[in-house]
Amino acid sequence: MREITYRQALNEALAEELERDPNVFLMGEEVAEYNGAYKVSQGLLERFGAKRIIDTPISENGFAGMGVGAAMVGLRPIIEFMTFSFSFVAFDQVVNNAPNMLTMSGGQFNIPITFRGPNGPAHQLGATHSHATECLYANVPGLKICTPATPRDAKGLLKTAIRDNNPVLVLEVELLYSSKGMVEEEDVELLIPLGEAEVKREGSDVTIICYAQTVPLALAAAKTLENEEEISAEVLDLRSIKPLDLDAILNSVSKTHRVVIVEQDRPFCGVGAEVSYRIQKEMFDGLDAPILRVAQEDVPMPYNERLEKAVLPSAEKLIAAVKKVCYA
Amino acid sequence: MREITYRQALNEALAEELERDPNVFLMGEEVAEYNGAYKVSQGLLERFGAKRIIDTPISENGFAGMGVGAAMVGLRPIIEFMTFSFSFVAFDQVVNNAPNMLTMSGGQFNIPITFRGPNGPAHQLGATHSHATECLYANVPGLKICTPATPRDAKGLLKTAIRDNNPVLVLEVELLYSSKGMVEEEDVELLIPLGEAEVKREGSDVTIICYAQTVPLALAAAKTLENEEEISAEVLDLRSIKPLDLDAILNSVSKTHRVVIVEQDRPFCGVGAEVSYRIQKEMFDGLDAPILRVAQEDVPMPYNERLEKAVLPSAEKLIAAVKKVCYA
Amino acid sequence: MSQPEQRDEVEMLSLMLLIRRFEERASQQYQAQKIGGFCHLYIGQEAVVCGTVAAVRPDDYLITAYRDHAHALARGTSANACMAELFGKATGCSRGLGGSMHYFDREHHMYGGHAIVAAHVPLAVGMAFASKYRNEDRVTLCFFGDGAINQGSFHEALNLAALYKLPVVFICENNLFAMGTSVERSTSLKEIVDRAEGYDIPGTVIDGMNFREVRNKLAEIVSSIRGDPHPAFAEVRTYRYRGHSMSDPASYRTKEQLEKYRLDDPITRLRAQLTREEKLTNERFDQMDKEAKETALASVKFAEESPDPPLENLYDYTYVGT
Amino acid sequence: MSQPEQRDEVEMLSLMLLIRRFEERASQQYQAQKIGGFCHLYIGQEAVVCGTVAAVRPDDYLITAYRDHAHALARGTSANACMAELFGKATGCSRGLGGSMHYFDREHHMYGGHAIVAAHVPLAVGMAFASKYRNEDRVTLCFFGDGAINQGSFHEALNLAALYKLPVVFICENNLFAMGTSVERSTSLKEIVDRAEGYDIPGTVIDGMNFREVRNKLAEIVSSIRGDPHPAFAEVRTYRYRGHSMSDPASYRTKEQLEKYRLDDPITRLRAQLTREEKLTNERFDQMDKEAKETALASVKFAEESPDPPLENLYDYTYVGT
Ligand SMILES: Cc1ncc(C[n+]2csc(CCOP(=O)(O)OP(=O)(O)O)c2C)c(N)n1
Ligand SMILES: Cc1ncc(C[n+]2csc(CCOP(=O)(O)OP(=O)(O)O)c2C)c(N)n1
Ligand SMILES: [Mg+2]
Ligand SMILES: [Mg+2]
Repeated sequence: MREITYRQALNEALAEELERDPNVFLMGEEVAEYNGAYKVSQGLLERFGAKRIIDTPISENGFAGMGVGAAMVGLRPIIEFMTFSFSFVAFDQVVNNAPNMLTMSGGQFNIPITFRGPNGPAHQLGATHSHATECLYANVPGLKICTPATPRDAKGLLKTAIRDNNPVLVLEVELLYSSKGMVEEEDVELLIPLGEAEVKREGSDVTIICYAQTVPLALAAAKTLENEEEISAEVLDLRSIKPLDLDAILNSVSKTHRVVIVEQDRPFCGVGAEVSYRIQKEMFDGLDAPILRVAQEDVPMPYNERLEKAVLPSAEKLIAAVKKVCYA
Repeated sequence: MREITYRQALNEALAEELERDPNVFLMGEEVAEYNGAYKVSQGLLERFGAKRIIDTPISENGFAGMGVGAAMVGLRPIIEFMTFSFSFVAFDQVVNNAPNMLTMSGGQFNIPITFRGPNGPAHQLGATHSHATECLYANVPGLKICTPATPRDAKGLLKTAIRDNNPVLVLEVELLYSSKGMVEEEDVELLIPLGEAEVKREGSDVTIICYAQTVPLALAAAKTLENEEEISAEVLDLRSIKPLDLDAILNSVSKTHRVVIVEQDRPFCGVGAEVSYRIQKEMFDGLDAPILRVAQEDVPMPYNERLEKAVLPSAEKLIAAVKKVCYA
Repeated sequence: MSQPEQRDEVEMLSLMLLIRRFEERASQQYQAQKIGGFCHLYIGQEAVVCGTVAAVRPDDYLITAYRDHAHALARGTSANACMAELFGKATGCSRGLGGSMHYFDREHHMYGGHAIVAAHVPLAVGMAFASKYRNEDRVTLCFFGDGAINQGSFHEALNLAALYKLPVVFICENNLFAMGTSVERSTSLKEIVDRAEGYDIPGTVIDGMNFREVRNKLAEIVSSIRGDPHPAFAEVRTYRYRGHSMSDPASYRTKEQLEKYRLDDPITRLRAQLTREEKLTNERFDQMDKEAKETALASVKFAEESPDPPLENLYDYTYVGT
Repeated sequence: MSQPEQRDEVEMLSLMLLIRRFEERASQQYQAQKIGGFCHLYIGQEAVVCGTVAAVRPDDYLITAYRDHAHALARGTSANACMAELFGKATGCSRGLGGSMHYFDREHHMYGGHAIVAAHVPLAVGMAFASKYRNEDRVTLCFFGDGAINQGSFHEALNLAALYKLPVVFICENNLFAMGTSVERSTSLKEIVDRAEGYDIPGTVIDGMNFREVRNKLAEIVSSIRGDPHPAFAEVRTYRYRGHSMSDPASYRTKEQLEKYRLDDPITRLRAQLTREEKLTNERFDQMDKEAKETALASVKFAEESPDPPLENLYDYTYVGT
């Protein structure tokens, strides 16, 4: 194991899969000559050439669609959205063409495509640039969605996504690009299956369900809860939103009987709503308190830093919710 | 009161609001000379002229954006999507420009726009043309969403939507356009507030929460349940998805202690997930059984009629779910 | 430059007849409510796709919008598979899951059947990208209507194709209307073909009622692309005799206009040319037409007798395994 | 045709100076981390928006993308309100809720400040639609970058504007780059202006480093529109001296290129013209520059001392009452 950044982990995943399969290519705005707006594709143009690392004009709908077309005839495109907030101009390609093709063609055309890029609020980017899209895409049948929170998960999930024969969204976290973590050596083939959650911290009093940005937040809150409240929180990182690892969720909840979901998206019809539906359905008698969620406030994201902070989920809000379910 | 069709009700609402306010105009594909793809705008061109009833090219993103721009400077556009499945090519305009403007401008620009058209699966239109979009748009802060199921609601909600100073989506039901119902006389000003659910049938054993397409389905199921199972089902029509009438929901559930949500959208992060989260949070101890939802199967819509039927929520599925929660 | 084998014109005429008779049957079956959903007929436009397939290789990629029955038939999909698809049967070209608007046939290089206006145009560019990526000399043929050219997808796709010099022919089937909206009410241009200039893409106007002109001009375009990948644009002027879809009475256009185009019917025209040149007798034509009608009728029987897709496979088309 | 009052050139020069000094301060404050989010500077391009506002009425609608500080200042928004917005303060032109990319000022007819590339172009068309709907003779001025012209929104908007003959000027601020992508790598056309032909919209090329040329040509365009509503397209050639945003070292371009444009600086150029014509002394210029610097500096103080938007108003901007 060695310590690398989340950015580096993604970069390795891309490089390894480009190396492994000549049908894999990377396409998006500024991915080649600029080495990526967030430098995730650093060095790839130099290594793999302009045929496989392709800069595009600002035409998300166009190049997302190109990816789907190329996938229909056997290539394995990786499409970078500079942020998933920009995927909205390509929404129809992502939700209609990519995931419907297999059904519409009666099984003749699967679409092995990866859409990736940062997702969710970063820091003071304002209402247009802060969208957390996971719940929107998770609603669409035929898509798979993963949300790595650590360098190891980033590498392992992205590699798996690229090899998957279906459209997969890899929703990265801009604020974590420079974060570090332990990852297997480069000569180890690191593949993390889609649809497997991971207990990032064991605990017995309450289950905190989180993913992406909210994983470090949950871990920090769990520590505080341990120290200050003697509450032992289990932190379960979903890692994939779809497929959802219901078994792992139920395993944890059957131990703790209490749940708080902390999610980076907006609450209304968000990931927390779905997860809570599933839990109450399966474990109605196994819950000792209502499930609570901590999400964004349901308002467009303000630019002001203090207001932005107030909109976002936070360790404080999470701790308050945990106390509520524990002392219910 | 008189009996008119859902289509006629919408047509009256449009005509009355066009008459009332010269700033109101209707724009969309085939709304004018063709009188609407589904004839909802029948006769409006003749009555209000080409200045106010405007045919567009196939450019949803363009004319949805035009609507937002016109709304910024004081007009009150009604934008028709031929179906909301086509709103996906205008997704960015609907979720970024319309609802964010008020926040981004620090309160200077509200957007009094109505987006309307049929939403949800109709009959054998296949995967691209059958999207139920309510949960996607409900996730977006700043939008309001209503889903009329009867001619009366269609008229009253659409009129209110047009007068609202915020972006409102009126999600109509293609399969109900020709359905009939009692509506106040034309000289009565019929306005139904956004955010008010309505008990469409009283009952005491279980609450069936529904909206749009699933209202007639729920009413039919309630009848069968009464007759065949002696189960008295209350049928609560949400009418608006956002704002959600939580009071009405809790009122009913505190009477019945059992809930089934029957929704026309896909399950994952759908309306049912949100509603069930809210209920379990507020009435954890007041529930006698887990909340169940009946939604579409989580697959792209197949064309074949039998398969389509298997994907959609149905009275049979609803009845099975109700029995489950009642005999739990 | 390898020219495609010139396909026999009498054979192509018989293909046009098959398409016409097939759709007449489809129309009848739709009215009898054997067919659901939307159904858009191509009748009147047959020379466009037939002229095109006569000019290209069978393995050139072909993709189109929802008015797609003819494109599948022209590519070689059987009438049986096409009719069964309309009936939603497991034997359909999309196993009954796609319907009229979503025909697919991988074996015959028919890449759909796409129902969101212009959303398949970027797909075509991606397919052309793949050919170039693999150093294949295939050309992608992308059909769409006059109504598609005002969508953002169209614009982005054309710019991308030109920028990357991809081997794709954008074939605009200009039948003068998008539903009830005439071209002059949808498009701020006198001539659609001029829009190609905005991308530095060479454009050609083609008489879409004339099989030979379509074939010859397409052959020229495609052969210029094969050696030297680049996009091209063809505005093919044509006309649909029927309404936009089965439910459209088409009252937005005049009887005179319809009659004018009917007089220019592509089947009648090719027949006359061949007859004049003594390549076709009346007997042969009648025989071909009879066969076309029989094939169409037989396809109805085939569709009727075919099974629905099995209910238990409902979940099999959402994801494939890895 | 009512010509707008010709605005005094010396005054306009001082406006350009204010914009430059304001942004230099903003840049400094960004580096000091007083400003968050993204921040895109307009330095080098000042003549474009200043030449435009000099040619139009104050109540003509103006809308632009995220490189918008200059557009607000040119419209009359105070430096204080602009700087306070960058600081996210309640006194900002968008009350601290918009930030650098989302400047709005209704009073001064500044309609944003839009951060999704090209998504505001349809908005501009809608504003122009409203003018025509109400029989007003306002013209809408819609600014966007060279990178915007390959978005679907741009395309749909231009077609719609031309179709409905709406009074809007599409002003492409061609600074040769969209982030690190040069125009020749993004656009399949030699000259951007030619894209307007694809919509039958008249196009003009303008030297954006020359205030007078911008003003004169815009005045001509706008006056032609006022009497007779129609869209027009202007490709204004300019250059940004700084990187795309504060975090961009701009290593994709040569020093030589930057130097070439710096020599053509719009402020230096207008100053020289006015000096040559004896309308401006060095003393007056220095005085103006001093004032600009002071105003910019004072705006920092104002912003620092201004309050944050109140937390308790967090929910007040999601919906308005009816
Ligand atoms: C994005 C989108 N908007 C609207 C529609 C509805 N619609 C289907 S076909 C059509 C007209 C298309 O006309 P054209 O492109 O000329 O093709 P034609 O029908 O004449 O073959 C419309 C508006 C759609 N399918 N997709
Ligand atoms: C739809 C969309 N895609 C990508 C971006 C990210 N982005 C912001 S500015 C920019 C470059 C725009 O260049 P140009 O239009 O030339 O304007 P300039 O920055 O030169 O003023 C890009 C790619 C965005 N904001 N919106
Ligand atoms: Mg047409
Ligand atoms: Mg630029």
